[in-house]
Amino acid sequence: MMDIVNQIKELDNVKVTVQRENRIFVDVDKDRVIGTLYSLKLMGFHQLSVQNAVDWIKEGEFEVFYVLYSHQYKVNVIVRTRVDRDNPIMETAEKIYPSAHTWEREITEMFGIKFKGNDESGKPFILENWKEIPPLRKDFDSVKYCNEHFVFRHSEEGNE
Amino acid sequence: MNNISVDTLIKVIVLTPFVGGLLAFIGGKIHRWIRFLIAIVFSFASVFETFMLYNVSIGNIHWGSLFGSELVFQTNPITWLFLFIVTGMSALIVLFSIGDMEEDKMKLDSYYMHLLFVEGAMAGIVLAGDLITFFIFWEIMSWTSYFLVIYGGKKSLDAGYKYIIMSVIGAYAMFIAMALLYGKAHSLVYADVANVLATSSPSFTIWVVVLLAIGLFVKAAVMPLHTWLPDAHSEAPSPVSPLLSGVLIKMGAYGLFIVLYAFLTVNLAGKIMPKVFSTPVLLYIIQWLAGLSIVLATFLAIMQEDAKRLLAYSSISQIGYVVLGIATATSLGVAGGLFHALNHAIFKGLLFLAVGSVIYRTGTRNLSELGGLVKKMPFTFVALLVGIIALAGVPPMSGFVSKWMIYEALLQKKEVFLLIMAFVGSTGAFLYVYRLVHSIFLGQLPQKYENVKDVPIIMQIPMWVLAILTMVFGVMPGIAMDVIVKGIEFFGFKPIAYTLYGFPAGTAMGSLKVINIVSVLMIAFIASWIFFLLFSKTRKVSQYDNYAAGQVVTPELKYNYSFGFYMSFGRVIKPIFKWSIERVYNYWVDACKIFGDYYMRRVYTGNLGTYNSYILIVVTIAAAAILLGGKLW
Amino acid sequence: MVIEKVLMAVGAPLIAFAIGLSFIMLKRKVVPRIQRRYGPPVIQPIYDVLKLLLKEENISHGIIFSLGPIIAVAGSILAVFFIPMGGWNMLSGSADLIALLYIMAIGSLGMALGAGDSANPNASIGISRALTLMFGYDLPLVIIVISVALYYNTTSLPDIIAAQAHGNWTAWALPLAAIVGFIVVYGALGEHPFDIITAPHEVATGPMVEYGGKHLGLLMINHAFHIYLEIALFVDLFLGGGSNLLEFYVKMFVVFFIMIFFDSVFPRFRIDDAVRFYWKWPAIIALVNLVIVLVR
Amino acid sequence: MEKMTEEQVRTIANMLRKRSLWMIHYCTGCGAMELPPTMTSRYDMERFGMSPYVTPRQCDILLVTGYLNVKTLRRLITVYEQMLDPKYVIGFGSCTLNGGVYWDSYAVIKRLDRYIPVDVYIAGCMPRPEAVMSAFKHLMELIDSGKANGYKLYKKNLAYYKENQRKVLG
Repeated sequence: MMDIVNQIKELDNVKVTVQRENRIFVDVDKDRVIGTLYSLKLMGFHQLSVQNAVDWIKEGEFEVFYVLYSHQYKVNVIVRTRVDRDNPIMETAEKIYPSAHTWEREITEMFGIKFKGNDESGKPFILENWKEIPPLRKDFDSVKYCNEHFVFRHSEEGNE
Repeated sequence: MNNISVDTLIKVIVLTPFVGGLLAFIGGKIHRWIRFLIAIVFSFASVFETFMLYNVSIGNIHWGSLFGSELVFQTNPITWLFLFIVTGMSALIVLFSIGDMEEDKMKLDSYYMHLLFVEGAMAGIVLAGDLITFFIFWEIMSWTSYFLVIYGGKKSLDAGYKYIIMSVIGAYAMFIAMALLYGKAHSLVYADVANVLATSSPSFTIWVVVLLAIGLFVKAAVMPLHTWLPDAHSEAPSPVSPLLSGVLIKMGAYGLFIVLYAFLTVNLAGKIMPKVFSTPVLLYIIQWLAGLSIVLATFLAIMQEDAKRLLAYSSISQIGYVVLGIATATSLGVAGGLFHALNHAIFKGLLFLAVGSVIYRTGTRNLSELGGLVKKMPFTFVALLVGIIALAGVPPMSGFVSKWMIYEALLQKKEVFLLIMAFVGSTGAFLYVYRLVHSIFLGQLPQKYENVKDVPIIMQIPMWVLAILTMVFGVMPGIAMDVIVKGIEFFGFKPIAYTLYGFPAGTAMGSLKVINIVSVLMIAFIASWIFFLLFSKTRKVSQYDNYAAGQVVTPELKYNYSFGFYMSFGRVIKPIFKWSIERVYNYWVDACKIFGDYYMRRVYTGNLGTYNSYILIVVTIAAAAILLGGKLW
Repeated sequence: MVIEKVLMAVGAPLIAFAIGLSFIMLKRKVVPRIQRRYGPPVIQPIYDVLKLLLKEENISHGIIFSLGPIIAVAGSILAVFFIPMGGWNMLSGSADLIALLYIMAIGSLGMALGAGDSANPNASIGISRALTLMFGYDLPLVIIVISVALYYNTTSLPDIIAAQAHGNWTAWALPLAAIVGFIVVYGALGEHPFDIITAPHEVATGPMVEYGGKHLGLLMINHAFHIYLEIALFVDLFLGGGSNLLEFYVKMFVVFFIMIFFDSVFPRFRIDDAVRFYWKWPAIIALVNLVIVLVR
Repeated sequence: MEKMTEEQVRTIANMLRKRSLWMIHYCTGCGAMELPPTMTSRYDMERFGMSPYVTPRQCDILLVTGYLNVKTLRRLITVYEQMLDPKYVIGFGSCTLNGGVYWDSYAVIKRLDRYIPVDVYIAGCMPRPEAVMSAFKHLMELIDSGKANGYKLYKKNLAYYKENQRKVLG
């Protein structure tokens, strides 16, 4: 397991932290993500298990992470990058991991992060005629939305 | 027949269509309506003359006017039956084509001329007294029907090409047979031919009958020689296909009837011929060919995607029933075969006219594009429904009675495997017949056929006449049986007992009273309808308010299962489609082409020098032969 | 004499319907018992049919959609008159065995037309499967019908029953034909290995997709008639047809009882495997039987 | 006389409808797992004449088994409208009552009876088969006494329901 960590360390300006026996975090900045992913794939991490995002509203940034897994070494590598929250645009990882295409569509719909190069990233994916801001953002108040659109049943009120 | 004598009437019957054709051609040049008028008048005149000829049977009438050689005519109830089919159907088809054929696209004058010429030729065949007249009108029929087929546009050219080549090959075979007969009998009138064949050696009779049969089976599209029919019928214009498959095929069946029972006469079994299970080997082979064509054509028809090709293949299988019936050589079987010929002409004409009117309105005959037309074309739907019930042989319609007679005859003769094949064919008919009505009339109506209306009246009259005829013959088969039974008696068969509504216990293994079936069905139908109306009313619902597991069905969604309707069944019979007779023919055609290109190029090199040398060599040989005279041999 | 004829004319379909319904009740009671549960009250099918008929609202996709069940029921009532029931052979004098096979096709044609008009692909797939299955089991059916007709040298049902009087049934004389007959009738009723037509999981009850309310009630009545027709034909051909109604009913009861056990055990055939099955084993056995009859 | 037979027909009809309820269970949420136990040998709901059927046209009861998000609500309404008239709806579990654990979710509707009339609710975050059986029993009593007329409500104030549906589905 250690030789893998050393190999990853050799990649240029990459911060590596080993959290557990087979879980390695790799922090990269936005414009070098694709290069890191590509080199990791060459190393043997063929499977992109999950690609999603986290909304750090206090720091004003989105964090996009890719969970890679190698069947050979039985090790998970999580590549994390930070994206500015105001106009979040990133490069698509579709060319390296084809399954990223659908993940990116969902992230665009749920967070509003645009992915250049992924032609379908703007298309509506799950939500039907959704007018509000992307729902998984921290500044979207779900309870307020529910009060506006749905009517709650108060316990004493009978079935009219 | 009091006022005009019979032989002038026969000549008039043969001549009216030809004269009508010419007048229509000339009339067409002057004005459209004159041509229509003449065509209608002359075709209905021939129908009227046929009715004047009812139950008259007369020997040979000689008519010496046609360039030296004399034509011989005769008539008997069987010829009257086929004459009724020919003239009746042609009149209805003329009516239908007036409505159906567009004016500008095709040269309609020659179309109507050929139409009436074909009718005249077929009348001539049926009334022919000797083989020469039979052959002359046979050729006229082949060529005029060829011109009719190629009216259908570009693709029908090669369909017609294949049709005329196979007809010509058949005609050559018949011609050789006639030459053989003439060599022995010096006169080809049916009676002389019969007693020549009675005395001649079995190999001679087999040779003659086989050659004649090849010519007839090409026209009757029995299995090995059937490949022209699907192309010719589906590519021909829509009013011509009912004529082709309703009437033209019956000429082959009529020819077979004449060959088997006019030439070889009824005591066929007595003939000096090798026997198989106590039936002459000739009949056995013909029966097995017919059985084969029933089963295989039904399998092919089930898998078709194009409405007219489906009906063409079904014609092959239904004519198989007619040939099977005629070749059973028992009076019940032959009567069943002839009655099926009459029924098939009627309901197949009805089906082709109905499909033609659908094509007239929607412009396509591809089954997977149509659908849901029952809302827009109710009359055509009813006509097609009557036709398919008759084709499937379900009781209230006419197809049932004739098929029942053929089954009883086969059961009596204990020819069990043929009976199984016939039954398989009939159940298969049920499948492709339902495919036709489902893909065209039921299911979702596509958007582009929203404003389709029903066909104009002039195209509906023929359909109504044929539908009523099917029902009448279905409920009261006795009407047709009078003519048929008199006909087979004329040819020496024992008459079968029949009543107006069916067959008493004696004739076949079981008895049949169709009126009971039909009346009880009507009463049961009315009873269940009243029972249905007792309860709460029904609300009409649009075709888009349909079960799709909750999903809303929208018009642009093609929510119809019509492509590859019997795909699952196709997997069962896939091995049968591996070898097809058509590939064998194509193989031979290619072989001849290669032979032609390679060797012929050697002989006809194309430069004048070699041709001069050929002439020189031939002249010298001829001179030497004359000079040396008889000394050499 | 006239009253007796009128009584027979009205009574026969009702008795046939009652017998068919009793078999459905039997099935709804025995199958749960096999699955170790109590099952519905005995007269549950009557409740179902009456509930369907008394539905307040009914929908229809067009005239042919409503006509389909009516023609189906009419065709079945018609066929009832041509099969000898116990002592009564009503009209079976005027249509023999071969005609009977075609008369029974009217009902299926009516239902197929009605279901086709429901403009639903599930219904069309259901009908194409039903017709393919019918084409499948028709081959062995025809072979055994011919062999029985040749064995008794007649095709009229009353004579066949008379020939089987006092004990020598066709089942003992032609055992192979009886086996094939059982398989064919079993398939015609759409019991379990052959319930491809109304497979609820695949094709959402096949042709009955869009039927509801009184249309579905009529179709259930037609199904009861259909069960009666198939089993009555089997009993008349192979088990001597019964001199009085009770004996006739007992024989049919036994036959259907055996079928229920087959029904609750088998998984489902794919449609082309079903046709291959019918054209392989039952057809071969029937042909062997036919050769025996011809040789005898 | 006419009035009386009308009355008699309705009582007989209700008695029949009570005894033969055909059920389509639209498995929207996690409640669908409660139905197999009620159908099989342990609880056997077929004793009451109830059996599962496939298409809405053939069925009387619509079982809404669990949370309903906005997309499935659109399909559910189509299924409800395709059912034939004396139709009843049973809401399974607290999600149909007030949104259950998804009370604050933007996708799940909170009260089913604002969109389609519901005859019987079953409380519990997925009720056990005994609760389901008691609900069926309760529904039968309602039908017998003629009070289970949700479908008449739907017809009477259709505009109210349609307006609510449009507000949510857009």
